[in-house]
Amino acid sequence: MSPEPETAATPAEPATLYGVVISDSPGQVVLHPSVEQYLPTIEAMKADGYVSVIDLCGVDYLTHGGRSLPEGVAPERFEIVVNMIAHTAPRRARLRVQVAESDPTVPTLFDLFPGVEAMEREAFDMFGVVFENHPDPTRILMPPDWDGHPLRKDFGVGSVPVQFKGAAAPR
Amino acid sequence: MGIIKDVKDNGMGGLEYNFLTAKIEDLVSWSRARSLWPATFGLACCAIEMMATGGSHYDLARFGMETFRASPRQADVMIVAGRVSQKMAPALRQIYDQMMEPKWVISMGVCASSGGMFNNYALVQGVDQIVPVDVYAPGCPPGPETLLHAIVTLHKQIETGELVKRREATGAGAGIVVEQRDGQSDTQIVLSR
Amino acid sequence: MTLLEQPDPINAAERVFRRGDDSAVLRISEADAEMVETVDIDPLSDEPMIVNMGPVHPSTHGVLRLVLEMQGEQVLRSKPVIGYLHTGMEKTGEQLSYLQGGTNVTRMDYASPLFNELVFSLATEELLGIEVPPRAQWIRTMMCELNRISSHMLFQATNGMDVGAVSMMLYGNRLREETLRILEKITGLRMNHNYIRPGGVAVDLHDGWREDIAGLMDLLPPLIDEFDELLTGQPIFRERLQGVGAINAEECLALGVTGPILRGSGYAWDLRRDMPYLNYDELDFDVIVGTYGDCFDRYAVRLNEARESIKIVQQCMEKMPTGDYRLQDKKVTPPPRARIDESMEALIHHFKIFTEGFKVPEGEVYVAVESPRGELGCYMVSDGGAHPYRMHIRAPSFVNLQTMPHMMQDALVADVVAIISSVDPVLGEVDR
Amino acid sequence: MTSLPLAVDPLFVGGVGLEEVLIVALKVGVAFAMLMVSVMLMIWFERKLHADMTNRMGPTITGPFGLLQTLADGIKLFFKEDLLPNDERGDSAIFRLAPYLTLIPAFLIFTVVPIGGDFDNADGKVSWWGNTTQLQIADPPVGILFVLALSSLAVYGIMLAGWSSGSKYPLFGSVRASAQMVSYEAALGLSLVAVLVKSGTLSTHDIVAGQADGWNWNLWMTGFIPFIVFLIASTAELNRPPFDLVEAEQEIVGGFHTEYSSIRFALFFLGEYMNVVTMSAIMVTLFFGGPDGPIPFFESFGWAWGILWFMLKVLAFCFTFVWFRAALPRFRYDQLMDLGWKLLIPLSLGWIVALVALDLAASEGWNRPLVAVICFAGLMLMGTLLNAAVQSGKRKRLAGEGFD
Repeated sequence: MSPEPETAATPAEPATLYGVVISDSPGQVVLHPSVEQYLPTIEAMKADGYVSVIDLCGVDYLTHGGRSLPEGVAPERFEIVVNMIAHTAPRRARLRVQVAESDPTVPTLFDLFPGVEAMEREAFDMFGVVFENHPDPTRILMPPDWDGHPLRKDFGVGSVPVQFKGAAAPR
Repeated sequence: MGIIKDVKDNGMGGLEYNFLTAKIEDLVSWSRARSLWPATFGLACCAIEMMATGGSHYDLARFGMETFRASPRQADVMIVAGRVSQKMAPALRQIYDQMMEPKWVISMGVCASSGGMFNNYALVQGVDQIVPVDVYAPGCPPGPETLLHAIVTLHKQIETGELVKRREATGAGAGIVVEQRDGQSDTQIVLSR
Repeated sequence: MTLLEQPDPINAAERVFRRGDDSAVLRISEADAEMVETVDIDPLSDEPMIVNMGPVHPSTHGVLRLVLEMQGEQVLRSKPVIGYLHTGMEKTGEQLSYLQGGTNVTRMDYASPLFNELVFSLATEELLGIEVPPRAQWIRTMMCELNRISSHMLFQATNGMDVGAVSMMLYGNRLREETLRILEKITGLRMNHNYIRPGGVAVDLHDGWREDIAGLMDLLPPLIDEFDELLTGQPIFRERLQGVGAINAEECLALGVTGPILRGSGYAWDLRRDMPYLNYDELDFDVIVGTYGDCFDRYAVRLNEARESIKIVQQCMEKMPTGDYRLQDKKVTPPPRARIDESMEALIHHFKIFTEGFKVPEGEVYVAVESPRGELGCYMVSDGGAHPYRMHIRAPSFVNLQTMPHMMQDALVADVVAIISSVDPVLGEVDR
Repeated sequence: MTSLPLAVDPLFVGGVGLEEVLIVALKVGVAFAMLMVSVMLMIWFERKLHADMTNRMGPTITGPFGLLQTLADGIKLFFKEDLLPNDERGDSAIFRLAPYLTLIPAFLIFTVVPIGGDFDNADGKVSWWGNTTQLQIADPPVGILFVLALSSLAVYGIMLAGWSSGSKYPLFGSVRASAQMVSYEAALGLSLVAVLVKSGTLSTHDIVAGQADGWNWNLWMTGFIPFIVFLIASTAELNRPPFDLVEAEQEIVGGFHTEYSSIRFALFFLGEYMNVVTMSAIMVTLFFGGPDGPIPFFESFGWAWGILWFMLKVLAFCFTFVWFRAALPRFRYDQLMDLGWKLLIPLSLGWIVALVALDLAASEGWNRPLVAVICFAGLMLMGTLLNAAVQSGKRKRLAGEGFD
């Protein structure tokens, strides 16, 4: 069998939800708000029964060969991916916000879902995406004086060449 | 006669093989080997196995080692159990410095010994860049049996006095300096003495 | 008797939204926290003092560091500082092929490694669009529940230890050891198994697995009951945990908290029941919920979840079908060892899979499972190559840690310890 | 000479000569050696017993059955590097003094404990080489006060140790220690009063003599309650689990001894376990008739039987302390205070009143059952009232009103 890519078939006419372009992913609806639509969309979703932001992470598409996005969504280097969950009639939704490299700024969701505090700090730490009005915009995983954002594709893995030490070598 | 001649020839060094001091030395190494209190330095997966080693099936207490000391001042051996991140490294060195001589280090697991499978920006590639390691326990994570073997090896080395002699000769620290790698800032050069 | 007042439903979650000085979270930077440590304070002043707990402290479960603002023994505000175990696993995950990825993720939550492998495999399979054989599904279910038991037993051990009952540490470890023995027999390793792989599981169950597991299932309940006897009814233990570190369901949801903490606050949400994966829709089990959301409820939820897991494992044993334990797709699963000696084609497949790995179509997917600590998710982006383009693990402990400052407000030092252990964070998963 | 308290010991009745001095020196030497050995064995016993309670083996490789484990620990600690705090943050002189402040009282308390002697058939005194003496180093007429005074002194060691370390966790430990000691010392003293009322003396020898013949043990004569209060309070005094807040490893690392290493730490360790032994000995003396016990044969060596019984009873208490440690979680600071001030102290106070009333009834010829019923009712009433007061206070505190 040859696996069929799910996201390959984009709908001819972009469907919308909460006024936002959507696409489909296995079992989940994917919303593609712009940075301006981001906060209002989440607000609308919160009112619609999405109780929690389960996950928020960043993706750096610098070296990606080309991703499939619905029409009307311009790809940018960074994406902030927000996973939300609704408990009544259990369902999930995912938001993919395109964030430009030139202005990596996104409003914080802290006032709607305070649980994103740590996740946004992680996204900042790892990708350098700034969350406006975040209560504690500091690094979370790396030491405070660390340079660079490790999960960016242009940040080296930092691997040290493996060297085999001689067994009898004096120390 | 012999002693006097030794002292005449070698100064105080001639007392090295004196009967009395030799016996006290034996007694001290015996007690150090028999009462090796570990500092709690659990980091990652290995810490769980370290706990298991203290548990009922493997029982570190047989060696008088169930007294995990929370305070580094009272501990004799630091079992570095798990991966050491760049952020943790200064804290680890600090704990090591807080320990009182004589002190030993067991590097438990491949992450502590060499960085293991995580050859990347975040981890110190081998804890021997920060503190002098006496025994390496291989495995990911080493099973309790492996850790016990490492501990018994350390006991033997302490009892024969090999370690003490080597430490005096070379001083503390493995003497390895890590160069700056791509993606790391200058501040991340690992401590070394 | 409880000292808890029922929260006002409208403002039930108000305190977690605070962002100023009235918040329970002490939002100072790490550098400042270290500064405060060295600054000389007038010994006679009654200013709150800043205490750094950790990163090396007996009860911080590894390397969690807490910055506590304290007035005497009372905590005013606090902040968990993490990153001391940051291993760069998400970066390393991008270097490893999909088949190797399991070895990487399994080392995240080292108390329940099989769940990490499971969620990684599920995500990969979702991207590949493949369906694993039923027997593999059932083996996965059963193994995960065994792992859940060992994880919850580890919690009992550390929780008992942290409130000062030293023997619980050893009893919990003994129980865990019994479970690990079976896991080792099946997977070959005590921890970090890399057993669940994309396409199925690594090896089939050994001969006689049924007797082994049945023996374990007979052995465990009386040992778990022992905990009930020693702890649940123990007045000091109850005093220490009841009413301590209470958090309500609204706050949990606002903070994105899942797992036993959310269930402990009386909100029945369990992915196994509500958004079933694997075979959980065919299994009969209860979702355990607490009432007050305090440390005691979280303890009781975990204890009883272990009992439910025993029930699930027994059902899995009954329903275990015969068949393949992994997908028979040459592109995804390596051929059996014996085939390599006789078939050139098998050798080539084997070589290809283990050197460059199999290619996964372009796309992105989010999959979640219910780990012993809450919702464990994997967000995976593929660019069509043999390595994940981005592999992000949604770690439950990472999110759950955020409840700590709120639980700890106005608590005493002894409560802080009880609260840390009742959140049951696994730092490997928090820092990744 | 005879008017001095010294003369209470029959050894000195005929004046002090070389022989008397030698006997005293012998007794001191034996007691010291016995205490040191018993501490060593106690630590071994605790490790073995706790291991046994948790399906382990405990020390096995150091000497036969791991018996030399404590010795190895001691030698190792003796030869370990020492640390003193600098005088800017701590106080090195006091830091050096503190371990002795916990160790020496533990030694001294043991001097007033009668460890042997035949109290059933004789008056508990033995005759050696024509000198009559008691099997205790000293028998001051204020023996019990001496015990109380010294046991309170031990808190200074812990308090000063934590304070002089100049670090935060030890400071927590010392603050906890002082609060804990103050509140439990009161309960300890009050439960003692019941014994004193029954015995009518402060001398330990006379208290033991008054309990001769198993049915006169203060345990039942005072009605169990003072013993239970004393047991709990002394566990707290000893900082043994479940009252080991002072050195709660999971909370404040090592408490007062966090900064101690080497021989100074060993002294704390020694003092702690010596306190366990001496406190057990005091409990045996006060409530369990000291060396009192049956003497099946060798009647002329009755005092040796006494030593045996005494040791067995002490061992039973040592076992109890280890058992507590293995079975119980630790109290929280405020719960500890609650237990001390709101339960133990009122209970022992009320019990004293009831005991005195019953005594008075016996001597005045009142109707004893009636008095007992009245006492019981009074105690219940007081208990209910106290509980109501405590509950109302708790409600007020929860409502945020405070007490003003």
